[in-house]
Amino acid sequence: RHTDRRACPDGMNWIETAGHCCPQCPAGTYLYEPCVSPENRSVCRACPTGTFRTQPNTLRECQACYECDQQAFQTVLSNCSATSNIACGCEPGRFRVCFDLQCSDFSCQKCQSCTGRLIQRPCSEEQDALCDSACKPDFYREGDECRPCPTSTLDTCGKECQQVCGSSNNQGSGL
Amino acid sequence: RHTDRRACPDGMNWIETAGHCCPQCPAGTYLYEPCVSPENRSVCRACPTGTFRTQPNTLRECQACYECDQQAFQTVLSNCSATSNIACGCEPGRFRVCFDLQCSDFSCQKCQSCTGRLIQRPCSEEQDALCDSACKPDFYREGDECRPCPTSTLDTCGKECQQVCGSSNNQGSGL
Amino acid sequence: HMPILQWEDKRGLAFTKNNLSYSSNALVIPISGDYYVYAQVTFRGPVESSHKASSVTEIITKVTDSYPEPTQLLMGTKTLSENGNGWFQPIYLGAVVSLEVGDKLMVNVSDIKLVDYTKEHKTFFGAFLL
Amino acid sequence: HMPILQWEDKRGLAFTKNNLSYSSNALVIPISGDYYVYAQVTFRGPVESSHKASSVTEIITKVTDSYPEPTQLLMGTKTLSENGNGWFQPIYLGAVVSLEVGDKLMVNVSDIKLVDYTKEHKTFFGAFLL
Amino acid sequence: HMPILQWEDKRGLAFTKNNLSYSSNALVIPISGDYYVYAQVTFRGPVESSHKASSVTEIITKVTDSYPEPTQLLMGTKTLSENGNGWFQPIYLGAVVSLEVGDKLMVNVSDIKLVDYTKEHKTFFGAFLL
Repeated sequence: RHTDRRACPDGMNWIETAGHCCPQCPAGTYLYEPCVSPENRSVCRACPTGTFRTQPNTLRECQACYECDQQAFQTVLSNCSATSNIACGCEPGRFRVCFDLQCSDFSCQKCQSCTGRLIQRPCSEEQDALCDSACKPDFYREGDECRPCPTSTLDTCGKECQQVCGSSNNQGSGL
Repeated sequence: RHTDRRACPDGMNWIETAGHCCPQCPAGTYLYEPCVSPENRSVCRACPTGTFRTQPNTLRECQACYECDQQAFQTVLSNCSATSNIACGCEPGRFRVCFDLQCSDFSCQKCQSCTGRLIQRPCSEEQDALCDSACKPDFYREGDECRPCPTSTLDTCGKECQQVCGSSNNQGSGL
Repeated sequence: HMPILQWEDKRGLAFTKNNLSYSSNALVIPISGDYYVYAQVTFRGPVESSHKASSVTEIITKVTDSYPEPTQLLMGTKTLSENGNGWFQPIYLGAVVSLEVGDKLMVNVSDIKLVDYTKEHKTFFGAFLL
Repeated sequence: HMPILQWEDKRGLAFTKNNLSYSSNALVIPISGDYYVYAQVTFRGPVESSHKASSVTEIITKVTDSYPEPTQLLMGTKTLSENGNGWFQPIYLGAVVSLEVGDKLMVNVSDIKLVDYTKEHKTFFGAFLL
Repeated sequence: HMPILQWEDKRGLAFTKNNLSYSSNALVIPISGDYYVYAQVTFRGPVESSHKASSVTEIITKVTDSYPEPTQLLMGTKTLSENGNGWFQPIYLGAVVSLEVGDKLMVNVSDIKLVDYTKEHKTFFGAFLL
């Protein structure tokens, strides 16, 4: 029963060296030896550690796992297994900055700390934290920073800090 | 009559595979088959579309035509023919910025528009327009721009615009 | 996936022989063995494309009937530090890979609009059996 | 000397054959002759390493019992003009060199911390007998 | 035309064999066939040359008795985004081309003053018959 070069039944692939179709090896394994005939089983072997195959196949080797880029503050989200590649994310306190649309390459940048502001959206794997534009009470604005209001009355006291300074010192602070 | 490897008469080239000189194929064609002997004709074939030869030759293929870089606003000045490569220029309103001395690679940049100035030299393929440094009458200078003088008298009126503003309104404009 | 480049396989410097054939954007491997596979893509910009590219990438990919997904064989990827004015640069890739008869080799790029396709000696792709 | 890169020689796309073997970070030449030797290293940064690199270098080196010092066969070296934000780029090298049986080939780099070792198709090294 | 580089063909790592010879700045092809031709030029600057280079170019060219003009086989060309301070970078080119006996291969560059000719492993040129 000589089938056409390409037209193997579902679940089987054409094996050139054998000259006939053979059953695919399941995900997580690779084709160690082709079947002796289409009715027989292919000899499949488990992917060696450090390699994987996510799909049924008749390939002679498994794909090498990627590694996470520790230098770039990446961490392992899920280890490489026989059936799945490693998945990398960012260390806590960092978020992903993608280099391309698929985000196959990314660097992990420090999340901005919303010191003195309310956090509109916390930092996550995908994006930086979003801080409130206004400063929290007991903080005053200096440039685009929010500084804690001085507790002692010696320092100058911005309008925002009135509540703190005001209550303890009324000398001409433009109140 | 065995001539030395190199010394073929004018209009003929040494053909290694034939072991003798053969007539050159004319521009626009290539050598399909060498002559059987120096007295006979070479078998020449026309360059296929998309290729060309500008000179008589005994080459086995013609050169592939270049293409104009549409993404970079280039246009076709003259199409590729059997005897000449394509010639590319810039779309109207753009001029050539050469990347190298031969200008084989160039980008097409927008011509500056001499709004409010006299054009000393119009924009051309080779170079940008040259604008007069002074503003045209009825225009006043603001930074390195020339703005049209306001027709209504409400707006401030620079010195250049006296002629227009002056005539219609004399209120303390420092006249 | 990234867009696949199309190639000229007959005119000018291009040629195929020893039944290494070219069809639907891919070199088709006639005999199993180790091949030196190479490709150069010259990228140039900026181009009025929608977004301002911050990097360019070239990948030589293998597609085979034995596996439902393409395999990335070789990748050259570079960030762009050009500041607005015209830029261009080549990325060359080449290495030995084991291929099976029927495997197809293709070249993918991050953005086709950034590829300089105008001259055959600036962007090219090939393979030979060792 | 510059640090020496270590390589995977069995898993994934990697392989050795015709007893061109890999041991202690080097390809070992089994028969004297002319080889086409090649390597690509993808560098990326910045990295919190001690100093801010201003260039990256990749060298293919030969070590032989007949001479106490390594010989630099091929070198690719490039200045970095990236201004602080993330950058990456490949350096490819390849050429024909005459080698003797027992010669060892290695790849040195200016700074190992700048090497992108995460994907086998971005950084690779090989040789074949002509 | 662009200036032509001159090459060392005997000393150090350089060699020619199988009567692929080198004369007047060119590799001379002894037998017709398909060759893998390659060259790397390391460029460096700035140099007190007349004009400030905004790009560097390397071209492998073929000259033949069958045609009065040189044919550009391979070209690597890159813009320079270096801002005044010292820079250096390699351009590597390689591909298979069909050549006839007697053809001459040469390497042209945009500006000879920008070529780093100081070390044989930084700038090199070669070819081998498949």
